[in-house]
Amino acid sequence: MPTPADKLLREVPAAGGRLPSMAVGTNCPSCGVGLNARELRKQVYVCHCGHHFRLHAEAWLALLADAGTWQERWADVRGHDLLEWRLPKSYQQTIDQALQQGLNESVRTGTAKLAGHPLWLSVFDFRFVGGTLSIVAGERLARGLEQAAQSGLPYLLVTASGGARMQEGVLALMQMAKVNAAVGRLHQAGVPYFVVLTDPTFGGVSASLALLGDVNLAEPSAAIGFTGARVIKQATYADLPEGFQSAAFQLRSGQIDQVVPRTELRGRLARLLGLYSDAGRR
Amino acid sequence: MPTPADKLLREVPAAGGRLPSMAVGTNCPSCGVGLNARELRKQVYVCHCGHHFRLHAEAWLALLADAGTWQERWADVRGHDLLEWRLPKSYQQTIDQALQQGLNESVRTGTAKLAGHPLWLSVFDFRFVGGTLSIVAGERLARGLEQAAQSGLPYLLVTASGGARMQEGVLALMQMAKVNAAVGRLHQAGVPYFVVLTDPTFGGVSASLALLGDVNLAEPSAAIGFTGARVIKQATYADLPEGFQSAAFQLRSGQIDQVVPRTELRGRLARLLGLYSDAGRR
Amino acid sequence: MGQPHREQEVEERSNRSLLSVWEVVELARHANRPYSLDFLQRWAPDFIELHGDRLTGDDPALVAGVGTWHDRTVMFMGHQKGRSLADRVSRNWGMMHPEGYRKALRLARQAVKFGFPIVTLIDTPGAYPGASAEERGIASAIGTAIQEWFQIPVPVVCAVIGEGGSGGALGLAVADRVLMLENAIYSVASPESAASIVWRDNSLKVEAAEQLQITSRDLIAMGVVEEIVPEPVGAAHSDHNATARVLGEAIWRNLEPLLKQRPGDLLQHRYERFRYIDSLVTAHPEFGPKVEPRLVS
Amino acid sequence: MGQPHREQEVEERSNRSLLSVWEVVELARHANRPYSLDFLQRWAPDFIELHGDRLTGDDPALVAGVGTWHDRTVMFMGHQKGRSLADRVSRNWGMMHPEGYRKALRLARQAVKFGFPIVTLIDTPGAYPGASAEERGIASAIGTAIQEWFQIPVPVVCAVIGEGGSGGALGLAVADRVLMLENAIYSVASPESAASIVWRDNSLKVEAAEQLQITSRDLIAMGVVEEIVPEPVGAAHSDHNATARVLGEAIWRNLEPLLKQRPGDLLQHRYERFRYIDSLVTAHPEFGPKVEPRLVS
Ligand SMILES: [Zn+2]
Ligand SMILES: [Zn+2]
Repeated sequence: MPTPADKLLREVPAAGGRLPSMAVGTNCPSCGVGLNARELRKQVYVCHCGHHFRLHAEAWLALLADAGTWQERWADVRGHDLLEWRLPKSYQQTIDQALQQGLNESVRTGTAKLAGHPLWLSVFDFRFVGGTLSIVAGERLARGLEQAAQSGLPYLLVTASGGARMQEGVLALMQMAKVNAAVGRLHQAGVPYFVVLTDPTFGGVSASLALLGDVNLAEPSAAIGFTGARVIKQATYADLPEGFQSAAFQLRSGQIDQVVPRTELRGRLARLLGLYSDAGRR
Repeated sequence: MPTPADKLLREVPAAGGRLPSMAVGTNCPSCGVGLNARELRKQVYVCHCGHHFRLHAEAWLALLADAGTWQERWADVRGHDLLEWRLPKSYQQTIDQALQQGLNESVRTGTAKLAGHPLWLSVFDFRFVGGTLSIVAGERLARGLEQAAQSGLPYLLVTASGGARMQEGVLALMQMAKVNAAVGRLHQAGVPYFVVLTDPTFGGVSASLALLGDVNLAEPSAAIGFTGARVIKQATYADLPEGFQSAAFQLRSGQIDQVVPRTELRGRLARLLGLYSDAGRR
Repeated sequence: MGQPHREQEVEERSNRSLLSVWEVVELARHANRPYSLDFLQRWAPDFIELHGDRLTGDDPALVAGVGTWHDRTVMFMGHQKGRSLADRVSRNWGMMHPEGYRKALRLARQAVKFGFPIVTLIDTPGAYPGASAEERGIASAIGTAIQEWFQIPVPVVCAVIGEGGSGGALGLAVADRVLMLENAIYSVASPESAASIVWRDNSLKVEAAEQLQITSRDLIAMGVVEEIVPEPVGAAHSDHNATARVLGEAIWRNLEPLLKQRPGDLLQHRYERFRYIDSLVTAHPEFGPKVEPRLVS
Repeated sequence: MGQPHREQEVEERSNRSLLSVWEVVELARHANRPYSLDFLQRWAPDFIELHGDRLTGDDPALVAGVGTWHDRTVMFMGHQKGRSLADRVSRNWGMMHPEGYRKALRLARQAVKFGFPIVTLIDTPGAYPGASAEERGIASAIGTAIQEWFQIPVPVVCAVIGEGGSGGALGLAVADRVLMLENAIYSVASPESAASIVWRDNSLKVEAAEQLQITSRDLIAMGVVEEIVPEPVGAAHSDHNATARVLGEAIWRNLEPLLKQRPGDLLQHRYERFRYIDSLVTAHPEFGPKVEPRLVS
């Protein structure tokens, strides 16, 4: 049922900045159609068939932040190999390689504007050890949440994560407590907290701050859950139904407010920011 | 698994006062065994087979209140026929007849001691128009709850009700709000609130104050639910499983804390009162 | 045959208060009567629906979300019936499961966080009378909701727009002001249920409806609602726009002064509103629907 | 054959800290290791178990209730494994569903209402990794629990008594003090899960256990737990009474000073405890389990 609001949505430009080019292969994994890279970028990496390609951190920042407004914070907080992790690969080597590729940990945090609304923005980057929650990620999130609680600026989080980072052991687990404590303070301070769940969001991230938003939105092709389907099948020998842990499944399960196609996401967020954070209207 | 606590339980006398005799027929409806009225009374109206006969208000007061401690309040609050209800029977006539039989509305409220612990005590009486929630019942409950909130004495409620009283129309419905508002104040005042659910507890009583206890206990043979099984079958043509809306069902559904045989009830309540209300220990 | 004619004739009488109780029930349940979304889309075109109780599910029988209304963000929620058969099924005829009451509470708490006032719309035959609701705790869901609405320190205005049935309605109707559309009904149980409970025969629904005193005129006489909102000529279903306008004006007129009250006062008044809601009973021993209802302008 | 002998030999080494990590894992999972109820029945013989989340269910994998301890009413809760096969099945091997975390929160709020301090016992491989948990919102149940434990203004002391696995453990382990039995483990994921996640091969559990640093000595070195509670000769399973006595003394010794703290201070310290729990990392760049653990008396 299209509402007058849907019209409003379409009037908000789809992307804040110019989306970076991403290598996404030559055919859509869903419909098999050949991909025109330029056109796909214009469509914010959504295929005509509806398939949403995963975006990395820079792409999310370009899509959501108004051009030139992104100001990254705490990019200098760096992880290191606490557990002297060696197998199957040295964790230090993993970190070093990622840094060489220009990746700076699994979470990037800073301030920006979205359709003119100033906010705190954190995005997960699945390329960095599967977007896993690490000490650095937790520290950047907690600092951002604390500053948002103090300043009153809304907090927008974009998730994409396999869970807690094994290579940091129990201290990665502790990040769940650290960030949720900070989310609690954000809520107590009366500051809006919005989450966009993208593919995939699991484990220590879904079970910490990812589902605690005042409004939780999810991309249509996002898989969201606590335990991954592969592990569930291994542990319980269960046949999982079609669509298990899909965004639609989580909508039915009461965990998210709306499933929003990426093409409408910026507009939906702009409206939410207007509704929840315009000081004048309260 | 019998715990040392079970031993403690048995040491608390089963009944405070002397239970009145009740006419309960000559055979147990569950096992069919012939009943010895005197023995049955000694067993607090629990058959050897486990069947719990419904108790009326005076029996509950005798069972729970220490002998001579029951002080009824607001017995003079009386209902009348607001809606000029005629069919199938004049409501005024129903009220008059019940009063003539010595029944004083569906809820009796007052103060008492249980194993030495002073408390507020309200008991439903299923004999009075099916224990239905009426303006008088609501008024007695709300007054008692308010006084308990003020004085800090724990509140113990024993339910047995078919729901809200049809013959008082929407004002009976409003009693649900009235009493729940008062329960909320009891909780906010930090006062213990215990509920014993007995057979049957339904509709406007289960959906108001009956399941809001800090601790909800249920008798083993209590049927507890919102909509009665007969109406559910009528409305949905569903086959209801064995044990649907039983106390065990509600335990599994997370609504009650324990299913307690009547023979152990007084002891369990005495322990709870000790744990929750002894000022010295806090 | 004759049905359209009769309907037209009912519509004409509806504005002269000459309807039988059962005719009012039929208007309250009219298939074209405006439902919650019909109002919300007119009041707040930027309405964003919010879903889920964050526990176990989302209840399509409750529509809820935020929108701009009178230059403010308002949290709206209401029972939602469906118009097509598919819609009716998916909305479960406006009969809520436990998830609905829990979604309402989640969003009420969210409204508190942000200081949004709340508008609730009542249009349900009752909570869902089925096994799935019982299994997931419908009784305690309603009881908890009723209790917690008294602890939501933002203004809450409720309007009964169609059917207000039983605890299923009350779970969303604990408010600072309760309004009622002229041809809405509000009852301790649907006439069918009441007949089934009292007579064990739900075919006596007409008699039950007459006994129960469920029309807006009955309700205002009892002091249970603050205001009757008149419906347009031909009743609400014949003009959704006009109904939405008049109801919107009435709700806002009631809501606006509440925005200035301190939270503590608001909660105290809400407590007293329900605590003494039956006070007319003591004042008028021969109580009945004899007081003239106050109609809006 | 040789198994009893090996077990005895392990028990002997256990108190000289000469066990391999995997031997510690096996002790933490020993079938005769004391479970939550074994402790509660010894500490508070008048323990009354409380059931249900008041929403949709009761989780037998979490045992919770009130009892008298040191002349006070204390709210106890802990993961509960079963000893017989039937018990294990009914306790779901100590793996909680969403209802368990919601029951814990309900009772934590009740403890706040009455000013009861809270003791939580951790003994779970993790939350239940099955479809029924996902369908009812296990992720948000854990996330919400973790968040809300920071807003429970009464003292909370936690002890890891066996397995502390993943978010399933953490959902019950947000506390002012976290203790650990000597041969308990506490990990971001069970060794099997970690192996499955990192190597996609859960047969590499021994290697994973060694990498993960999950023993009490590792944990205290990282600053994640406050105290290691020594187990009796032959490890906890060989003497439940002695284990319960020593653990009880340690918990009470940690709990007692908290009872004097003001609620606001308590919450602030709890916040800081987790907010800066990784602060040793910055302090010791070559961080590792090199600090000598502090053992009780
Ligand atoms: Zn495609
Ligand atoms: Zn029998």
